[in-house]
Amino acid sequence: MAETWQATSAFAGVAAPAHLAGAGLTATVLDNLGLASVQARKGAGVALAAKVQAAYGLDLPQHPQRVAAGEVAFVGTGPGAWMAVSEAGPLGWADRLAADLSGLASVNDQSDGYAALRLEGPAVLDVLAKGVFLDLHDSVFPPGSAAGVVIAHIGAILWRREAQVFEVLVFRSYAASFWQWVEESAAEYGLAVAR
Amino acid sequence: MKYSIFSLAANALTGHKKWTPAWRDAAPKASYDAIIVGGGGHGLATAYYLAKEHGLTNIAVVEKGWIGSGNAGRNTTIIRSNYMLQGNIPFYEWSMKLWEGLEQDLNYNAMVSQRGVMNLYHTDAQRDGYARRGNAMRMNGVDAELLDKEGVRKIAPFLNFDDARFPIQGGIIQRRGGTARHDAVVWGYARAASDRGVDIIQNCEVTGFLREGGAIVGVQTSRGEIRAKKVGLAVAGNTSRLSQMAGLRLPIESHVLQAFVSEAIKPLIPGVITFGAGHFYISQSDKGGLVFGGDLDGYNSYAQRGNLPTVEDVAEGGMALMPMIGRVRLLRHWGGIMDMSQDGSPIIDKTPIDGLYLNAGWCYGGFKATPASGWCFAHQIARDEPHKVAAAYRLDRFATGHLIDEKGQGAQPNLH
Amino acid sequence: MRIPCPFCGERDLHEFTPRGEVTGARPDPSAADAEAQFFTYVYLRDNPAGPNREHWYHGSACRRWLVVDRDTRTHEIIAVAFADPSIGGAA
Amino acid sequence: MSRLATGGRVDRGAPVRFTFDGKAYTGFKGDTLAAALLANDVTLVGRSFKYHRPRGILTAGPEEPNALVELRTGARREPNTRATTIELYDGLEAASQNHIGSLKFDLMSVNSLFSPLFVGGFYYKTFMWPAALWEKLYEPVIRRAAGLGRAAGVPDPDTYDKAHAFCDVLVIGAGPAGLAAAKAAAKSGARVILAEDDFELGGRLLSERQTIDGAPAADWIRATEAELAACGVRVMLRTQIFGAYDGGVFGAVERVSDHLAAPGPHQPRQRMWKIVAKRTVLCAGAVERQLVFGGNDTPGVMLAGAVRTYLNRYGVAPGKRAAVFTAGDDGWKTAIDLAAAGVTLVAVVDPRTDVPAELVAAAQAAGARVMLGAVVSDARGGQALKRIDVTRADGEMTAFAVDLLAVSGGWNPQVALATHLGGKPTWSDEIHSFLPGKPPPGMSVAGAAAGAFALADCLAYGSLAGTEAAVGLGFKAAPFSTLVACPDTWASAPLWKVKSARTKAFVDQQHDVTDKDVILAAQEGYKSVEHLKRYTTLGMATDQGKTSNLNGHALMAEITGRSMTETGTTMSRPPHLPVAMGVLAGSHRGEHFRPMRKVAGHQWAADNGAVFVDAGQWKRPQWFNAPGETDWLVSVVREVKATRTAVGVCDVSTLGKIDVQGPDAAAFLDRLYINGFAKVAVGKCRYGLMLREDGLAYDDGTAARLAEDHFLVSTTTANAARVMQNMEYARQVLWPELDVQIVSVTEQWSQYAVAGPKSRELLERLFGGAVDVSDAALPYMGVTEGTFAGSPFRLFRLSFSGELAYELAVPARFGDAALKAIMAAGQGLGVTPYGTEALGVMRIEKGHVGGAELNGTTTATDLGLGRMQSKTKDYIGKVLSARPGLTDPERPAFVGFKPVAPGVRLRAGAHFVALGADGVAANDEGYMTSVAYSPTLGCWIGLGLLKRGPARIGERVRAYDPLRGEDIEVEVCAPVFVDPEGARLHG
Repeated sequence: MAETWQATSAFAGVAAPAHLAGAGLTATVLDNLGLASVQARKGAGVALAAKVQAAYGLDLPQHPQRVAAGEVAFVGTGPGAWMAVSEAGPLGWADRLAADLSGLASVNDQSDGYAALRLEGPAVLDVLAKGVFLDLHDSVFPPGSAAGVVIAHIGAILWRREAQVFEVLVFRSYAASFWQWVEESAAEYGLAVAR
Repeated sequence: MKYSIFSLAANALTGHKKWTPAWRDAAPKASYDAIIVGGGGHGLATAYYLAKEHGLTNIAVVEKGWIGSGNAGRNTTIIRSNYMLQGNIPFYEWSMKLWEGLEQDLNYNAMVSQRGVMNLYHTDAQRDGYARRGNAMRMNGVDAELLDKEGVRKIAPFLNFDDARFPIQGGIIQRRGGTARHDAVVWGYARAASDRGVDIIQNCEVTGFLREGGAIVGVQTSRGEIRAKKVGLAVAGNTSRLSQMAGLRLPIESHVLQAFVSEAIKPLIPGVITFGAGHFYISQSDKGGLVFGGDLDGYNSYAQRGNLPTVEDVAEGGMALMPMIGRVRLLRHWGGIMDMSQDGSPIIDKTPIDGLYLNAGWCYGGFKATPASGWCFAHQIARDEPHKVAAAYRLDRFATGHLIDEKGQGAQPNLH
Repeated sequence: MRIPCPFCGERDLHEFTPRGEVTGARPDPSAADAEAQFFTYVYLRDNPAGPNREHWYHGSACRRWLVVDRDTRTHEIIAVAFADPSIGGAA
Repeated sequence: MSRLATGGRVDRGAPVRFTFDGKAYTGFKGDTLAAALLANDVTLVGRSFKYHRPRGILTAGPEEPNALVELRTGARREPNTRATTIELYDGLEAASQNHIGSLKFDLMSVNSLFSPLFVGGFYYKTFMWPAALWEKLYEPVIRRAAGLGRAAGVPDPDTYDKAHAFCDVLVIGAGPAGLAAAKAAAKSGARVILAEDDFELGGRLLSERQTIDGAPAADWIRATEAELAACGVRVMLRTQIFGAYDGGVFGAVERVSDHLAAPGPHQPRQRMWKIVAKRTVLCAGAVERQLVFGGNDTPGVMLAGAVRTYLNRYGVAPGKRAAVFTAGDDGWKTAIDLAAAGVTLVAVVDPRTDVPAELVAAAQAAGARVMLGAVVSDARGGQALKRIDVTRADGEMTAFAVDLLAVSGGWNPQVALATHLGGKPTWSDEIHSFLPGKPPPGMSVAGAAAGAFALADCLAYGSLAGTEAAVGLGFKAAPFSTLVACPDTWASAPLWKVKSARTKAFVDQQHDVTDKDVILAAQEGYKSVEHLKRYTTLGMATDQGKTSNLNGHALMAEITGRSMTETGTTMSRPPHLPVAMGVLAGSHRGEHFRPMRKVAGHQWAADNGAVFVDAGQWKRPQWFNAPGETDWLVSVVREVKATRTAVGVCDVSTLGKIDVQGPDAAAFLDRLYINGFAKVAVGKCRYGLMLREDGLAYDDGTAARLAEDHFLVSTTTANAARVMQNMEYARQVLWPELDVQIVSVTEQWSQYAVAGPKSRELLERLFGGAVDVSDAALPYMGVTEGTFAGSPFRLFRLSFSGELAYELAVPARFGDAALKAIMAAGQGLGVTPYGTEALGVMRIEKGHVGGAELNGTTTATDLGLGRMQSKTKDYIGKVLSARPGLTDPERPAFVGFKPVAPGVRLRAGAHFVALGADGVAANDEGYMTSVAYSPTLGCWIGLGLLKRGPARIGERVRAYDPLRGEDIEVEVCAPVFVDPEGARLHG
């Protein structure tokens, strides 16, 4: 019987941890997010919302928003479409959703499909402004907001957790190119990297 | 008055007071044998060849603005015949032949400059595609050479051979290709047509068609009714607006293609170069400006301007291909309205409506086609039969499936 | 150009993929004149200089196909709706 | 030295060293290059485009037509840079351009001897005979003579950046109107961006000796700057708004480092901004008109407003003995300022007779001779102004010795940004210039840009426009107090050309377009302003006619007897001022032109000798160099042989994977593929082909049924995104009634093909019995799912190679580990990694269609897949695929080819010609789409499309390739070269 396979980070060999005092931007690699796409079945929207409320204790967002309860969050990515995020990790996350939402939604594990980063710090808005063609002003994109965007020709899902804390997902294969953009854009403010 | 170094010198002595108008600014007569709608290169060339090749001189060209105000005056001036499909090659090669003798024929210097047109390839698949194309050209007696990387480097050592995202593997070049001064082509045809008796009527917009028993017998214009036995449309970009007045729906969409020119600088780029891994092609005008362009904006438009995403895409292509232009400044960018057909190829045909003839669907290949387009449209109008090199440009080919699709993109005009 | 996506809100042109004029419903393939109908549906266009009804794909965000009413002379966006009539609720 | 003892805004405590044409000079911080040159008495700075006439400095701003220099050296050389906007920095190097020999003795100035020949459009009339000489002689000479500066010719060493900004109100221009507008809007609560091209706020105020509320304007600028900061206005200096685009999008360039010798660490040279504004207030000011008289291009002739700028902003006197030639009140200000600066004021010349008495008095008090109803007919001196000839209405001529002539023909509002979206400017008989007309939605225009030149009006209308913009967005207007500005008068008379001129009078100085050229254009019928522009090149220079268009158009109107409204003006286009190509591209150049996509197994492949190839944005192993291998073909042959005889492993993760779920999933796929999927059993896969609605094939792949309501569709790498888009179209637009959901899972899974007679053995070793991979448990085209080594997996029994083969998919985080495990399990079995080349060879050996055959112009029948087309169901493309043109039996169809002489190489792109027929188009019977050297057959083989191909098996034709000088006899054969009966797949 073979031993368990070792998981490899999407940012392996790319984002080496580097501590920098007073960095304008701190990037944290999120290797252990459970991600699953959830798409409502025809006409099942209401029942699905009720089921999500019951199973996860949160109001399923009908807009591009991130609604969280404990370790679980649902991010609205389109009408009747969400990215369900679990900070408990990918293991069994999509299966649990599929079971809970059976008949109400189509579920797919995407934990490996995306590379995830948390970007935070005093310069986070200046750095994001270099790539995101979106008004991130507090009055327009307050914490809890989410959006599908294009950053440096790379599609991304972006949400704001706190005033200076954002999280972003890009397709896994783009991790190196996306990281190159982060480094380049943050250089003038100073970049710290965490895992 | 004939143009030559001698007449120029003679006039210099008399302070250039003797030069006469290049063309007569005619007022509309009540009727003509044929009316060409559209005073662009194609329309004026059609009138010129109707007069010269078919002896029809009771001809009018009606133009809603000033001649050359459409795509003839806002393109990137490239001439070439490096096509792949049999429906196209003989036509564009005939056009190239006409370009090669045009200035002497028109007695007007259109600055036809055969400095070569080179298309780069970056993958084996692109190379094979160009090999197929080049062989098709050669089998039609058209010049084409396949170049390897070093061959390209010899011609354009300044291209990015060092850190390219999509390295240059080689290219295909048509050395007889090049550029011509677009406005001069319009003025040259206008002058030559006018000399043969053609009425060139500017500021005369067609507002409708005169019908008799279903047939079209003339046009209504902002300057009154003008009758004609035959009416030919050569209004690429606005074809649908006109055809709609005749109750005709066409396999055409109007799209904006942007063009760009830099400040004038000393000679930097030899011929025409086309990037194979991005949307960018470039040449340098005799005045010194880098003239370049890229892809369509992608949305339907009748506004002669585009938006930033395409501007940035073109700039990225340019910088990726030739990083030496980083400090060269863009002087001006504008848009032209392309008659995008459903298979990317043009239409030269009579329409189902008696008396109405159509020259349309030039996509962004119209300028290079100007002489042959005029030649073949004149033939179609005068003889009521297609000219052999334009035989494939039938309007019914979309219904029958005899498509001429160089790019293989199918029925989505903005992908051609 | 800025297009107000009914789900994402106003977004820049580069996020969208235009497909061109809406040419009506896909014809009935079993109709006697199906080929003629499909020819019209696939190839012919009004191509108006003025308000035009078009299909746009918001591929880099919500992945929804939109019906956009847009003036082809001014590029003014007149109205935007989801192409899928069964989508309700959201924005 | 012409530096005044006092005055100006330059920092006299901070000297700055620079060189011009190699000679060292010193200026001050706050100088422009032009100011510093004038301070050093350098007045000859360039040569004109056509006649190579000596040229000086005409203006003090970005509209400068003459003082263009090559700034910096080497890779950073910037041609055609306006000395009037270059901020002086220590070590700056500039050189004059467009001359052969020195600037003073330019050999090309012989051109002016031929100027009688070189009239507008002369080249259209000659150089036609003999035709061959054009490229060989005429054109090269013309090209060398044309152009201005020299580009660096090597890659730009600097970096560029991009950023986005959003605001309620964008104010363009920080002169009095712009400052007032920004303040009013911000105080009303709007988010405001104030963009200014200059390196200081204030606009014209910096050039004038004006007062606001009784104090110097500079005080008000400082106070306002503080107020703007206090209410959070984003002030962007050195930022040019270059274009207005649809939807309130503006393009801007911030010159981050152009005022430095080189950019600092992590700093770009320039940054492009895309600014989205709900409202815009355009306060771009106005540009002064030059006057058209003889020798008006002589160095020493300068716009009157520019003279004031050099005096008041830079503390520089551009001359010692000056005269003023003005057609409006504003020019008189220059006379007064010159005198105040201690410059000898010789004369003030004004064609008008009714000039405000106080102006006349002031000039006379300054010791000037005032000549009303008179004009300067000629300025003389060649390389430096020495004399002006003044002609009175009665014809009497008086000469004055001067070294500076300040000229003013009135001011033109800068309306360009208001017209970029097609709004036509409208003519004003009051200011003899064009006004904005109908600006783009959401834009208002204030101050001089709107024709309100008086300072008081700029302040008042600026505040008003700023308030209105905010109120229009629902903010509550904040009260603003009316400011008291010093009075100024603006009356002017139109003077398009001085008729008594004896020498060349220039309309467009940079392009050497004279009044006579305009007359000639009209005479030859080029009467439209667009024809005028294109025939004479009026307004086509780097200044886009900012100081010349109006004079030229007005002259044409005069000549043709049309009104200015009838005559119109040429369309102004973005960019408002020239913009470096580099900044428009930002960082997307070189290897960062486009992002790169890497599979999870990328590093392993790199470590094992992979040579990568670009597949769209993906990097894929093309082949693996075994130790000692140098010839790619050797590597590929080894990989193919190993796979056909033992077992090979190929990373196929890049193929598109689309998950299709829902009760109608099967019905949905039935409408997408030409063949049926409803009857595919759970746990089975089926190959399918998709057509476009026009009936032509565009993608193929397999669909695996994982459950009744769950399929996994695979697409080609190239078409993955497009298929996804089309499937969404089908789902949302064509058949919204279907209950089906789709999502891309391409990136979730790493997938490896394990192919070859020993593939099953390898997998048995890998799984160690944990998974049954026997033919019974997992037959050909079967699929199974499970968990192994702590990872979920999907195992498919698919074969592209034609061998017994599997595809193992695992979540991407385990991709690297799984690949290593597969290779480890294969030890001793001769396991060999193979790349896209070997993959391609084997697909050609098996006669599978690939991208070269699925080229968008082939039908299912052309590809030999006609049998798959279902008769019983509808699918996309079914109806139109029946069109005669697509069912013509003469169409080239898919077959294989073998060279008759063994060992001969085949090439894709060769065309087929019957034996003995000429290699001409008429005999063209199709073309070779794909070729490969087949290690299995030991010869080159090919696939292609040949007229009636399938009916010609066994026939011989020529693969004709004139491009590469080859003409090879080939035998037409079935496209499947290896194991036609497919025995190897099973077993």
